[in-house]
Amino acid sequence: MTLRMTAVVAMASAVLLAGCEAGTRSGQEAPVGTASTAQIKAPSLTGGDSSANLQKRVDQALQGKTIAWVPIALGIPLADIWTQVMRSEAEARGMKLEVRDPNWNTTAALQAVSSLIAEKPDILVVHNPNVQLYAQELARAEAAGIPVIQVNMVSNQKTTAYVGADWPKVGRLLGEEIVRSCGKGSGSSGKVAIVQGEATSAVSLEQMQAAAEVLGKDPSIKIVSNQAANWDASKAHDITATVLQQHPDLCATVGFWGVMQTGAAQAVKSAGLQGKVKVYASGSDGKLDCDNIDSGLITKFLNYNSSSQARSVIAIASFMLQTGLPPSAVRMADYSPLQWMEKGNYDPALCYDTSKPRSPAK
Amino acid sequence: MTDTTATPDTTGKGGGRRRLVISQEQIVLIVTALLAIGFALTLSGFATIGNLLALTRSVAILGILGIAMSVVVIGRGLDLSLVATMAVSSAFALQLMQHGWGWPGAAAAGMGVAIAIGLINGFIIAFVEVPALFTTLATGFLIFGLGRTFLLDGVITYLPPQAETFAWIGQGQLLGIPAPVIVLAIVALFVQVLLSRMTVGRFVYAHGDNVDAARLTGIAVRPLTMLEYAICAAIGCLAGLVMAASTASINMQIVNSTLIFDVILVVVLGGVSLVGGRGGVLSVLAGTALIGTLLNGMTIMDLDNNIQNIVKGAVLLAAIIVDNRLHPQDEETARQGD
Amino acid sequence: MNATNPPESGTVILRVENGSKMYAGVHALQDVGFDVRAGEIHALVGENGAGKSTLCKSIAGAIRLSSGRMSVDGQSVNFQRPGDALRAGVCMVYQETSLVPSMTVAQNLELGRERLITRLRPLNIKAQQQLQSLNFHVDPTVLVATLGTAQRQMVEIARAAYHDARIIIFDEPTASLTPEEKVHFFYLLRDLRAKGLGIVFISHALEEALELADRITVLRDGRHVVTQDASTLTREDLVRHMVGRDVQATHYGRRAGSDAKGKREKVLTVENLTMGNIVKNMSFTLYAGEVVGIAGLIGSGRTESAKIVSGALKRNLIGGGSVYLRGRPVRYDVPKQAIDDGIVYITEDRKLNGFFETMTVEENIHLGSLATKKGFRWFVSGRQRRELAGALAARLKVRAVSAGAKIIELSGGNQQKVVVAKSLIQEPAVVFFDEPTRGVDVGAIPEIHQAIRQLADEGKAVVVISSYLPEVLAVSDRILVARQGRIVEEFSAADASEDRIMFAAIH
Amino acid sequence: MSVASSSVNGGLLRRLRYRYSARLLLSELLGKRWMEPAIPFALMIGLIVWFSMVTTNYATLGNAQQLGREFAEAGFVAIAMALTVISGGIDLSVGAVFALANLAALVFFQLYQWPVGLVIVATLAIGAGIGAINGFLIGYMRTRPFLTTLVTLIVLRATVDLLGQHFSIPLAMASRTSWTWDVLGVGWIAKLPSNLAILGIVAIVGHFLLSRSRPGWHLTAIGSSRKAARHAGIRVERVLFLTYVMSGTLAAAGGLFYAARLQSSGSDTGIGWEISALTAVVLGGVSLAGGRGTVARALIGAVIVFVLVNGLVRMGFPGALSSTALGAVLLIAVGIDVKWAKNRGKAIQKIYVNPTMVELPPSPSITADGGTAFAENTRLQASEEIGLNQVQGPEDIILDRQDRLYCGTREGWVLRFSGPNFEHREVFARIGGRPLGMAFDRDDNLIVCVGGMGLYGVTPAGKIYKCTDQTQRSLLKLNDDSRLRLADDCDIAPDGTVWFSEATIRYEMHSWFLDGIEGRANGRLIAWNPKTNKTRTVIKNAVFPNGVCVAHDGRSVLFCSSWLCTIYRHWIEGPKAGQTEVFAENLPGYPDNLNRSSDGGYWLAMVGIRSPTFDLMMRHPDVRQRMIKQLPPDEWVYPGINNGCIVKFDESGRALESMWDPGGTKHATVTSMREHKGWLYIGGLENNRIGRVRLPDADPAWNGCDAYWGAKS
Repeated sequence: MTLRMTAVVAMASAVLLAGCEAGTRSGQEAPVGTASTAQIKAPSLTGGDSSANLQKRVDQALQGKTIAWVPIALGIPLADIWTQVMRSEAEARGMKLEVRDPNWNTTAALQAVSSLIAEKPDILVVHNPNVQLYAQELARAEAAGIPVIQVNMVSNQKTTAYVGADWPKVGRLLGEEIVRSCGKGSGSSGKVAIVQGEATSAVSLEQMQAAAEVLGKDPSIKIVSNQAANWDASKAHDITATVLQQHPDLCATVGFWGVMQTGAAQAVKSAGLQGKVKVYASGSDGKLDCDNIDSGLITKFLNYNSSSQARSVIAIASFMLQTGLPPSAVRMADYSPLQWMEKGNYDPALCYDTSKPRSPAK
Repeated sequence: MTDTTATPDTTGKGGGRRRLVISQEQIVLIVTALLAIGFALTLSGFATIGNLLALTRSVAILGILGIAMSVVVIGRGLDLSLVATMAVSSAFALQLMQHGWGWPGAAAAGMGVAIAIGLINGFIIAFVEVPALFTTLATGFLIFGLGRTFLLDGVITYLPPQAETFAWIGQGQLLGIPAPVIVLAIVALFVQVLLSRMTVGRFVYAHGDNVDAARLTGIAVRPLTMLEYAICAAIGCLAGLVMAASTASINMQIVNSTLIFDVILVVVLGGVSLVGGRGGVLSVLAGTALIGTLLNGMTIMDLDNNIQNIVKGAVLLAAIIVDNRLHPQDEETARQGD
Repeated sequence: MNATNPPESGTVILRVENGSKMYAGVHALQDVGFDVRAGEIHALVGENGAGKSTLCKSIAGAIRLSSGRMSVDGQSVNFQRPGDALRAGVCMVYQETSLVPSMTVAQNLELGRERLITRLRPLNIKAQQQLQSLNFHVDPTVLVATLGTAQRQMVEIARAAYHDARIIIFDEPTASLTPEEKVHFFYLLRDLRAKGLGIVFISHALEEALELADRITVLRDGRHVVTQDASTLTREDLVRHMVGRDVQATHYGRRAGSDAKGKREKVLTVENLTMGNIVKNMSFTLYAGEVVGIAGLIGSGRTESAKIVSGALKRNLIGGGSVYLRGRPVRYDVPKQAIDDGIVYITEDRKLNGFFETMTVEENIHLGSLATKKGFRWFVSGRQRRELAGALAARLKVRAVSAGAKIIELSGGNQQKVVVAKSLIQEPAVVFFDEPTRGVDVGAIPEIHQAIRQLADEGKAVVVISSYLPEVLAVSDRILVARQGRIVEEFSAADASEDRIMFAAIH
Repeated sequence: MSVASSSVNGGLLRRLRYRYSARLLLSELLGKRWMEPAIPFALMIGLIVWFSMVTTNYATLGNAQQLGREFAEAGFVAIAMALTVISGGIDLSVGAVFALANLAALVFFQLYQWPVGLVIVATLAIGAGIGAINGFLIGYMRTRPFLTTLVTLIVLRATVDLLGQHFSIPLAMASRTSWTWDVLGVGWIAKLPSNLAILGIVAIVGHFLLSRSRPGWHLTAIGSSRKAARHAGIRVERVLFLTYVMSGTLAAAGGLFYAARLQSSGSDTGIGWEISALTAVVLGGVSLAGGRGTVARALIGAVIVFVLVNGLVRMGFPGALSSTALGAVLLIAVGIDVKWAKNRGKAIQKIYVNPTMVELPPSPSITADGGTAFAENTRLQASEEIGLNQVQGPEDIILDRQDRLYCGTREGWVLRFSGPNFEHREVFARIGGRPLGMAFDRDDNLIVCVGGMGLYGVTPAGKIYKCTDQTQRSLLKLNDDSRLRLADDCDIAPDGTVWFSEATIRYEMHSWFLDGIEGRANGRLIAWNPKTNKTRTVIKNAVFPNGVCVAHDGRSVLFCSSWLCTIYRHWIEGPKAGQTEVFAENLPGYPDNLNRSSDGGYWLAMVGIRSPTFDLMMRHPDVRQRMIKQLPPDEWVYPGINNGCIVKFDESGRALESMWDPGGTKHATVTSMREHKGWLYIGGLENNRIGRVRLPDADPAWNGCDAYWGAKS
């Protein structure tokens, strides 16, 4: 318990620190940090003279506040982990989490965001379906004084905070790993198949471009297939099966989402090439991913820890509520730390099983 | 009175089609063959046994679904809820396996769910007399929603690792032939026998050809409708199980994909007309073969997924136009509806 | 549109020369010559399949001639579609009425020459005037879908009459009109003739043609046989031209009286059958071994009663009357139950609900057997099908090109025989024939009548519903007349006459 | 003004209940075309009300505006889908066209920096172009709509994705704004969101075009029956082509507004919209079989889908449950709608006849020794026959100055008998309909009330002309009553105005007897002024007004009300002008035509004699209701059209004498009589003859034409 509390506090401060970096990192965004920090007049930050007062002040700031959360859809491990952790963390602080489930329907999602703005929650958390869709609504939300935190995909409209993976970095790390195992001097064929998510998705695109850049530097690597499976495991399966027919000597296949890449891994297994063809994937820490690593289906997995992402979200929300800063005063990002996971060589505590929620005591 | 039936006017459709030696499914097969030859000549690695098996394997599920759909389409129906049925019933089976059920029991339970859905579809269509398209459009939403809410834990359901035996129907091989292809063959054979050798099958054709005549002839059309949808759903569930076994998971998201359109496409492409009573299992296989060949060739060429779709569309359009040129609809006799 | 100067009576306004139409290599029309003069009524007669409809449809632009020339007012024309023909003043009134079911009567009357924007109220009033002036009692504001056949026919006739056409072609216009409506229609035709229009009408009723027409053209097997002034022709001439040989006796010989009904078994008793407004308190009894004819106007509840008894329609649940089969009360929800009890209904519209067009003759017949409790087999045996269906087909003298011929390739008469065979294979005890010879070629009619009689002789109870009184008179032992949903009169075969039946059916 | 039944007994409530029958209202409501989408409409309203109740801030102007803005694009796509469905096809590519148009508009505006006007035109042109491809294939190549648009859907989606990849990054960086563009996306037109306002305009114009214009008719006709449309001369190919072009353009318009509003293009834009649109169209009740449906219905369906999805998401329902709710609503709504559509016609038929209460006092005696003026005798049996078996149903008869006899017949003709003994018969005019009451005007034109058609005139030369076929529509009636359905009898006032009765507006000529069973005030008294050619309804709500006769002094009009057995006098001049009073009541039979007699009185034909049974039944509407429902028509009890009689009244309304044919041997029905030069001529609705009896006491020179218009040389 105390451990967790410490972790949270540490996280929050890490987040704040990271936030100062955000402006310079994002590149397209004007550095906001300097300008806005100067304007911070945060009366609510004072009064923390005694522990009791601090406790009271924090309670005042957080009790009964509402965090509205619009995922793309519930029911997938990623979103479920987020939701579970966010809910338990929020409730532990006396806040309320309101979830809208648009169930993959972008039209409904947009309507959900619009109507939420009208309902004025204290914090709005969104998982963007793409970089553009919510842009106008997010601007509207901030104009209405609602801080907006974006998860895992950052909209063209930058808002208070972004929590999620640094996708080019994910792609780069995957690419470097492949170069290590399939590149010059590895003695393999150097053939690599890439399984993209959706061809227009920024998440997939950024990973792909970064990975391809790294791979392109090694002349012995040949990308024999680079197809989009639209986040669908069975499509990934079919593509990979065909590729394996053409190139039984494939060195590696890399997919940008563990759930989807399961299909490719099964195809490798069906072709009797398990162990010969290396299967790489990136993704969050769902139980399935861990099972697949354990069963050897996936060779190496680059993990961004979704439960810690959810904790960051709540920490930032808590920060905004306690400081009472206007939403546009802050432009921060918390890039999720990445871990490599492989069989017998990872921390099982990272795997989150949604059927066994880890909720803090109230 | 109905002078027209006697004059050769109307034979433009029925008789004319017979005299024109070429049928729609033959056109599709010819186009498929031409494509295959083209690919074989231009693409190395296309004309190998292994690749051809991979080709069949990749469209096996589509083929199974197509055959399922063809049963209701021949009976002049349509099942837009097929993919939802497939996903929910097979995910349910997987979930039961996760909860420790043995795979036969779980699969049977999934099949039971599917059959129940089919019967409900059939009941609404036959007894409440809501047109099939609306019914299944609506039940598609319903099944997805109810399944997600009451039967399933998440959007994605995984095959538990211990279900090795079950996984065979998706991942296994027999004499080098992938298991899904074997399942497809068995389903095709079963439905072929059902439709062309069994009385029930003849009733299905009669039902699709002319419902009123079937009723007056003494065929119990309403129970028959329920049976058709139940068979369709059951085969659909089988397709779902194969799909789940091959990727070790089933993603409910598939309900929102355009898979159902692909299924209708392979069914109608081969000559199972939406007006009912026409075509058969072979037609579906022909349509499936065309799609499979196209996709496989283009995947080998490593064409972008979107380009693949555009090419697929172009070829399909060509097939539709060629069919229309060879079998022009006679304005004076055509039945409306497809 | 061409109403400026009506052409002088007697001039040829339309001429077809060497008209041929091929369907899949078969001639439906071969070198037919035909012309229409201004101010004449020109009857076109011939057996089914003689090419009358084909000729008329090609004149009206609905189908295109494979070869031949057509000219209007001496100018060569080539109609691509009916619209072209309409613009040239050629209008056809189709037998399977060509109205738009989801539009109102008034809209249908106007369709084809409507203005860009139409106000509905004046339209309805105008339509009412048009219909009433022809004595057609049809409400202009109702949807055509709700009208019966006769009313649809009226609307279509009214449309033709008001469409400024110069040539109007009627395809069996009187088939569904009552005698009274027929009178009005004939006056309409004469009025149109007086205005200088050329009228072509196809008819089966030779008396009508002889009475009404100025000239008559006979077609046979797609060829032109003769065109002559009606005054110089007799009925016998026409029949000879149509059939191509002398036909000795009329087909309608009377059934030899079998008045022993007292001794016969009472098979089916219908009491106070009621369904909505259509069938009300219908009662009759059927005995084994007799043919009962039911006459009456369309809409008098004849067909519906038969359908209720055989399970195709449902009578009112409460107050719907009762049906007894050999003394046992029965109520069928679907035809299957009735068929299993030995009651079959043979449809009046075989194309709509009689046969399966994608199937062969044998398959059609065999399905009848499979659909019964007794004939059901899990698996279809080709041999059994050939034997069973072959026997029935032979008994009814079905003439098909080959054993595997699709039913759609057969002539109307043979199709009807297949439909009958499909029911007879079910070994019924009670058979309802609804319009058994509608659209059947002259040659096949006696064969069907013979089959009907044979059934009765085998001890079955047979009902023949027909609008064609000579047929009813010819085949029945007993004749019932239906009016407004119930039986109003019963005649023995000896007492019945066309006049008496007609009187009972109308008054 | 309303002529109420004279009251004898029975509770006021009961009387009111039958007078203002809910059933009647229902039957007329059901008959209206706009009641077809009643079920979806009710569902739409119900959903909106429900969400207003359970969701905070739902029923506010701001929220309504916001919802409207979000709805509009889906509305465009739904209309696009509806058009093709009504044409008997389907356009599955609407969602893809929507997405492509959205992307194209963004690219044109943001990247190419085109002026907004050009962007609009170019975007719509893209939609139209794709529609043209669909339309060409479906219309001219006759491919199947379902398959064809399915394939275009696949191709277009792929194109959108392909282009999306290409443009997504530059688009993400672009940020051009423009005033017009903002108006399109987030602006207002008359307090409505701009896109909703334009949708409204498109919908109203579209609705109007579809139901009233040539293109709309052609579209509907093709959808309903392609063959019939072709036979009617419609260019099926071209209309289908244009339909799909229209559909593509509308879907593109949706995409354009979406682009302007959200500036966003993703790979999932427009995905599944074809299904939503189809759902909407189906829910609204546009038949997938084609030919049936309106723009309004499509929009109703679209609103239902939108409100439902939006509302449930808003309430925080899990997505899966929203899907369940959508499915359930769709299924139930369509299920009910199927039954509704199937049974509506039946229901109307069942409840159309609405008997009301008619209370008559006991009939005066008609027995020979009863001592009343109505005492039965056999005077009519002595009549001479004219045109025996040469005439069918001469409802009314009249004689002209040349002593020629005219009558209308069932065939719709006016016959003329001439010669010393009327042995010469000719068809004077073939009007059609059912010629009923007749009168000569000042110029010897024969004015005829034609049942089913209205008021017609025939010149002495036999030329037919129409006087009037409509009157003004009364605003409070649900049914359009401007059409004259059953003009019954007429007479002409000295100023030339033709006064005529319309017996009933609820029944056609051939089912007038149903009006008798109903006994409701369905008729009217109408005046047509030939000088101004204006038709004016003078008295509405009269119970089967029948005979009409202008009084001798020309200052009032007498008219009979058959089922009330009463004659009324309506004053047209003098101090009581405009008032109506009873002239004679409680007659023993049902009064029909009314004419002047030579001695300053009036002749009245009674078409049938009341029976105690039917009088009793008239008091009990429920009994008649059950009779209609349960018995076949020829066993119904009708107002007795039996052996009638002729009665003479004086100017004060006192019955003077009567003439009878008790067995109906010669005159089974008596509907009219006309005095002419000492003879009384007799017509009858069902008779096969005209009769005449000598009037010994009458002025042998008196005739109608002279009496009305004065003698002519």
